[in-house]
Amino acid sequence: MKHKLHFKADRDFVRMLIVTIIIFAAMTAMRPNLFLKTANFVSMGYQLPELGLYSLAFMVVLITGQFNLSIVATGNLCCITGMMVMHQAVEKNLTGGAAWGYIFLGCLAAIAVGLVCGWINGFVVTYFNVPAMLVTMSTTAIFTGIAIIITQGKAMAGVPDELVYFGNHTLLGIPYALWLLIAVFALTAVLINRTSFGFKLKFVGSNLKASHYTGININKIRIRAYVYSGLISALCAIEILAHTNAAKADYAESYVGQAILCSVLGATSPNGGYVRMACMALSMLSLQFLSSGFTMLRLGGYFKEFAWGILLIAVLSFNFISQELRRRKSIQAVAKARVGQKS
Amino acid sequence: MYKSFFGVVAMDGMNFSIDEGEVRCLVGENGCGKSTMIKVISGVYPFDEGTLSINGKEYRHITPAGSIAEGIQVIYQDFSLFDNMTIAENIMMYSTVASKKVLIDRRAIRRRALEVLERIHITMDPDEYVSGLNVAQKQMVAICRALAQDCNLLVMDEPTTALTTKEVESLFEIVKQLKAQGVAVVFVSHKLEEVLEICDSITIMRNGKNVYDGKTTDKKLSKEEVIYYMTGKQFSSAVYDFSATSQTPLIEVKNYTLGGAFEDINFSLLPGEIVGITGLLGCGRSELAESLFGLRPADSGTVLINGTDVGIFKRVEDALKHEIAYVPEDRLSEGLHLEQSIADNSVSRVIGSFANRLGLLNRKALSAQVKKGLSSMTVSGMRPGNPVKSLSGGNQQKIVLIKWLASNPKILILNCPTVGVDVGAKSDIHEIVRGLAREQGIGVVVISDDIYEIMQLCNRVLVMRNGRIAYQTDIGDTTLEYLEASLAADEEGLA
Amino acid sequence: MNRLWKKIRGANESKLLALLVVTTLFFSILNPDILTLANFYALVRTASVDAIFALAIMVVICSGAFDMSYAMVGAFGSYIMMLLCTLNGWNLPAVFIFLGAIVICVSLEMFNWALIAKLELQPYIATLGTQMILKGAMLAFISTKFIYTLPASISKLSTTYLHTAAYGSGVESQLHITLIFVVALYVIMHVVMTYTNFGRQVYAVGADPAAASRAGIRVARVRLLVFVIAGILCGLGGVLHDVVARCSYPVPSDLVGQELTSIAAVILGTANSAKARGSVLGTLLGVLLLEYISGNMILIGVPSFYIQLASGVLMFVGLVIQMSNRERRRHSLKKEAVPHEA
Amino acid sequence: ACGGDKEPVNPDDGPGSGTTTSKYVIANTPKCIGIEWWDRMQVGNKKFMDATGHEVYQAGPAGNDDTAVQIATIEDCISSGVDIINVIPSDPDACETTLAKAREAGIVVISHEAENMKNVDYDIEAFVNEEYGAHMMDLLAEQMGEEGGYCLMMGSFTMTSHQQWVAGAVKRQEEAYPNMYQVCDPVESAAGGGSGEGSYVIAKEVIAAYPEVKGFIGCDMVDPPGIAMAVEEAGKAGKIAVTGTCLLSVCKQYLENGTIKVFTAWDPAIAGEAMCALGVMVKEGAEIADGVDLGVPGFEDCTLKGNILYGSAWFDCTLENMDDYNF
Ligand SMILES: Nc1ncnc2c1ncn2[C@@H]1O[C@H](COP(=O)(O)OP(=O)(O)OP(=O)(O)O)[C@@H](O)[C@H]1O
Ligand SMILES: Nc1ncnc2c1ncn2[C@@H]1O[C@H](COP(=O)(O)OP(=O)(O)OP(=O)(O)O)[C@@H](O)[C@H]1O
Ligand SMILES: [Mg+2]
Ligand SMILES: [Mg+2]
Repeated sequence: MKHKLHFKADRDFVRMLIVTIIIFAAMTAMRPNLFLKTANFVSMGYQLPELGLYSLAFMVVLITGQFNLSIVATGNLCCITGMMVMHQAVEKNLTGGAAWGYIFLGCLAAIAVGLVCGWINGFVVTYFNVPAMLVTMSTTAIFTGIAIIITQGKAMAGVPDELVYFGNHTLLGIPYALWLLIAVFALTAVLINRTSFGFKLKFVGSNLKASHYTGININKIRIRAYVYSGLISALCAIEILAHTNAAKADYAESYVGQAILCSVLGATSPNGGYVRMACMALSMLSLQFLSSGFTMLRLGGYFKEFAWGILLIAVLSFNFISQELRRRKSIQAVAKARVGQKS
Repeated sequence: MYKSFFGVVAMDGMNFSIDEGEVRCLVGENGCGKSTMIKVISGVYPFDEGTLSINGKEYRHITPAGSIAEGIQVIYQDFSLFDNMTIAENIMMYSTVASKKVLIDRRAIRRRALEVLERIHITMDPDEYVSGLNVAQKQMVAICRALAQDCNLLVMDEPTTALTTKEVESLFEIVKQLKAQGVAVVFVSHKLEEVLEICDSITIMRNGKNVYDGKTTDKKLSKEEVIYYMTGKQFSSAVYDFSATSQTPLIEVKNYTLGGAFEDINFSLLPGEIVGITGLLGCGRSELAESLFGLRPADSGTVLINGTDVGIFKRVEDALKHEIAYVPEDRLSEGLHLEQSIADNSVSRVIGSFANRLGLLNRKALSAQVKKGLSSMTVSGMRPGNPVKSLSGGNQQKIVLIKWLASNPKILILNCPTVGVDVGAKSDIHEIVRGLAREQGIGVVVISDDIYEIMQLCNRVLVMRNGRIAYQTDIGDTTLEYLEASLAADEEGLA
Repeated sequence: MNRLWKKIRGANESKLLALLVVTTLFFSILNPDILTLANFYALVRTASVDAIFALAIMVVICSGAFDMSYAMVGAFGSYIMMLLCTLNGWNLPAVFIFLGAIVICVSLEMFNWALIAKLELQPYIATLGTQMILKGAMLAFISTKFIYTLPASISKLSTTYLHTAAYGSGVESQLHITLIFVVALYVIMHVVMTYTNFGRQVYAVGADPAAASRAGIRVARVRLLVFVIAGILCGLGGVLHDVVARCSYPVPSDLVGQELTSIAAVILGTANSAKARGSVLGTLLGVLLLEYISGNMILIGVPSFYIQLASGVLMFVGLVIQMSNRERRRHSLKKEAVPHEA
Repeated sequence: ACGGDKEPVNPDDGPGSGTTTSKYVIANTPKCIGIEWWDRMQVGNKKFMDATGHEVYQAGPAGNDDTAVQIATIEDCISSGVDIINVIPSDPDACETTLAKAREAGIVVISHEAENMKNVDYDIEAFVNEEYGAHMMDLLAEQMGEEGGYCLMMGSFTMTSHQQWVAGAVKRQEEAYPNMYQVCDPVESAAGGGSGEGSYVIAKEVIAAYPEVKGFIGCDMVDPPGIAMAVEEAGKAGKIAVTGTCLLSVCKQYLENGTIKVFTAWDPAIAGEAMCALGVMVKEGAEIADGVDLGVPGFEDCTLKGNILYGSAWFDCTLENMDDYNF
């Protein structure tokens, strides 16, 4: 039964795999001596976590059929909170255990802010009947507004070196930040495919009312989706602190669009109810290959944008075209079977 | 004529014809292709092979507009109404489109809509939005819309499932009028009494083919014969006899009131009992059922479970705690996750109990449960991995039942469990429900406007009027005619 | 009469109007200048371009689709025309520039239509793709230059005012010519959407395309026309944006990336998360409300660092008030209302 | 600045392969690309490229600045093994760690508009940022007769260089022009939606809310024309002074009609060229000392303070001398 359960999913996977391989091959072909270098992969390993984490944060909510456009604003607010705590260690010139204490506290503070922001989004979307897109758009303004008031718009810099080390070094050749992404990814995958919460997320996404009538606490599930999204944003914030040693109200704003792109390319249904983690992984990789590849080809950022748009539409149209082909084939098959019967 | 969807053959060599002034009924089990054939005639679906001729003209393709121009009007099973428009706009939509005029005359639309509403004697505010209507009202609007145009052929796909006896009668009145005007009518229904009452001729479908064609004037078919043609099986109707094993009611409500919907409801349900609740449109029985499931908290009253007062259910969780299951009225929007797989749907209720303390699912036990659930009823055309939307109505309803039975409920509330379900599946469902009550001592509440169903299935019946219980009796002490009369009595303002 | 009153009271437009009036009064307590004619002119000037774009997206939303690319489409069309004029030294009359931009925008919107109606892609995502493609193509292949010297006919429009009023302080404010465009377009679209057969069909398609096709409506054609109308409005909006800004940007950041604000205006005017209820009047009120909030922050004395927070909060409050009222009324019986999917 | 200059010069010429000919690959990573200012810098890069044969290319976030994308771009540049990175960070602090990695990889890093950066070989400034702010204040004060209310407009509150200019301007006013005052906190044109339209909307509101305002300083290139338009529409042309950082091509019409009497700027092209020249010098091990000549106009005799190299400051553009500038 299981192999049939994932009939549609496997097609998505194959499609995304082909896309990823084509992009990889194209980039390799154009810049063989650069693209295949270990340094390049390590570099991509440093870049991927932020986009990857934000994409996961977006995806989790998308499964329930809702949007969360405030992922980055939440992340930045977490970043600033974390910074305010951790920076005290730097000001007091603490090192070692004491610094770690502050780092720990800072992380806790960031996570707490992430959870609260997520909860606010979830609460309003769930109880006030305003479209999620607009709620999270206005909370984006609110969170960023708070961040601006706190920082007066300036960048805050200086977390303890102990944390910065993790943002800029590798373990077994893989940046710590990427390990974080891998861990969060794995956790999310388990959550979605192996827990009743994940199951309910999909149910809520595919039919809210029926879920309610089935006794699923839809409000709780939807709020939890946002809270989990906020948590991922907070983890991303910690990664940003470690990576850049700075916090700013408008960091990574353009990642919202990319997170949407990444989620949808990763076969998450924009209408909710369907998600495929393996495709998400491939989608992240292919976007990163494309992005780094373009910089290596010395093509400006706008080519990237152009290529992303084309990729998005091409991959989605591919769905339609293959479905259409299958439909034609099935009609032919039925007709043939009937001809066979008659004779 | 042949038609297939992605390899599912829905029509397989179907022949069908209808003459002027003829009322032809189309019957068949769920999923035998009735709706599909109608949609082919009305141009919604193209057909793969065969011929289609209307008024002597042969069509290879026909568009909905072309079909309407030929004078074919269809009342679709799913109504096809526009939620964002008023009743008047909906009623006049087809003629507005067909008129091809650039500007519309809003006042004329309203006036003509009112005329149509009057013609079938219903009072509705033509300026009300359709989104706020209940199923029965929507059905009436859909009927009005078809009547608003001049047509040669009127196709009604299960128009009576949401209607009460009274409304069905007035519908039949109209059908007779149309017939007198020379309009051909195709009438699809699962209610065989109706079918036999109204039709001149009958076409019985099985698996996309017509297996019987004939005029009722030539040969009077009995109900049993029709069922035989539909299912290929003989059908017997048994009555449920109940003997109490315990005197502690599973659930008892006292002075149960929800403003605007129902008031002062008192009733109890013993283990193994099947209680029917019936009443006319708007009597509040749906609200009562939803309220007992925590969907609409009542304003006041007492709820006793096994003799202990548990207070009014505020949320669904409260009802679930007391092992109450609820099969909703509209399975499509309330009962199922159409895009999700059959297997997943079947365990959606109990998924939580397969999770360990960390929330991780025990996949082996889960797939065992899927197997167990799906093998407990025969669901035809089922592939567990396919989405539920690939099933037909009756089979979908079985999945809803499977979903709820997986949680081993003590109390089962069925809100119109067999709406749009054919006789075969209907008797399957009845058999299952009776079995549950008899063998497992589950208390069942059945809400239905099908009095035959109530008579067959229940041992006790409550009749509701204007939000109150008007009449309560054991099935053995009443007759079908008396029950029908008690509903009608309400209409006439007696009793 | 009774019916009319019921209708007025029930219409969400009246509630939105009330919200607008309350906001205005509240603001005017903080600064009486808010209620001056001059401030109204200022509002007209800043709201007019948004109002036209909001109209474009409203038509699309009514048809059940969605468009995230409209601002980029408008900018694309107008910029190309300005660029052509500048590079070739053409001195075209304004009419031709408008027409040219409309032609470009209509063809771009037809691309959107093809993606949504022919390839059956999810509208939000498909048009997000279009937006990315257009933005990338513009900067990568066409030009990144700002055009500050617009064709003479356009610059003339830029400084054509209908009337001038002054704040109490003597600071002037002009009623810009764009008002005529806005009023004309709103009247036309109101007639089209409410009093024509086509308008009815748009709403029908938006509510349920399958049901619409059963009613004999040619769904694909209606959708195509909807996108053509959106294209026309985008073309006009794009050129008018250049007119009021007195220059043309390849990717104007006050439009591209701000699409959601106009969409919020439409949805505020609809007061219903369920699709396909949009109304022309509601859209106008929605635009005015949002512009009022964001455009008067400094006037009512919000410190500049707090502006983003304050307008975020106000918009949030507006949305919550406007949306939750309606739902409560409709679900008066269902205390624990199951909300619509957005 | 479209088309040609973005094409790869010789795509398969791997980095470092040019050791024999000593041709370096220089990556120029500004705050964002696709707007006038950075296009102008690309002109300087191209000039340098044509003159010396080194390869220079520009990469970064498109259309809007975004630190995250800028950092990702720098990462890519590092891994593609360029020899020199020129960076104009929108957030200097956030770029530090990444630039440290670049330097570890043996890449020469030159920054611009970012004083006090640690992980760069040299920072090159057209001027001291605070002094530039003070200079804008001088220009404004002169036009305002050294008295009255004024308003400072930043591109966005988060732009580091604008923050420094504003700080410098306020400091100069407090010290030198006691009769002047800020009518309100600095405002950001991003709040009005960015681009010139944003500056217009905000300026118009400021004028309406604070009719006593006598002057504006716009930090972002798009600000002065937007403010000028608002001033004209308010009927205050000539009564409210408008100055700030701009490019001639952007505000020419207002210079001609007199709403803007003078604006100040430095040439991004020259800055770009100077960065390239300095980068190559460092790479080749040349000695960088006070008074070093980068061979670029305005940077013939630079002052060195720590690792910051100051050039010969800004230029002021007025109606009279505007023909000297072609950008
Ligand atoms: N759009 C569709 N896509 C795929 N299969 C379909 C579709 N519509 C109908 N079918 C299949 O075609 C068959 C006939 O369906 P149809 O709706 O005509 O049955 P019906 O006789 O009207 O049943 P009911 O009494 O439940 O309304 C069913 O097996 C159904 O699953
Ligand atoms: N949204 C609503 N707002 C106000 N009153 C409502 C609403 N929905 C239902 N009612 C009222 O509640 C009562 C019961 O409604 P309803 O028609 O759903 O009853 P029902 O017993 O479920 O009928 P049926 O099952 O035949 O549809 C009626 O008086 C009706 O007018
Ligand atoms: Mg059917
Ligand atoms: Mg009901």
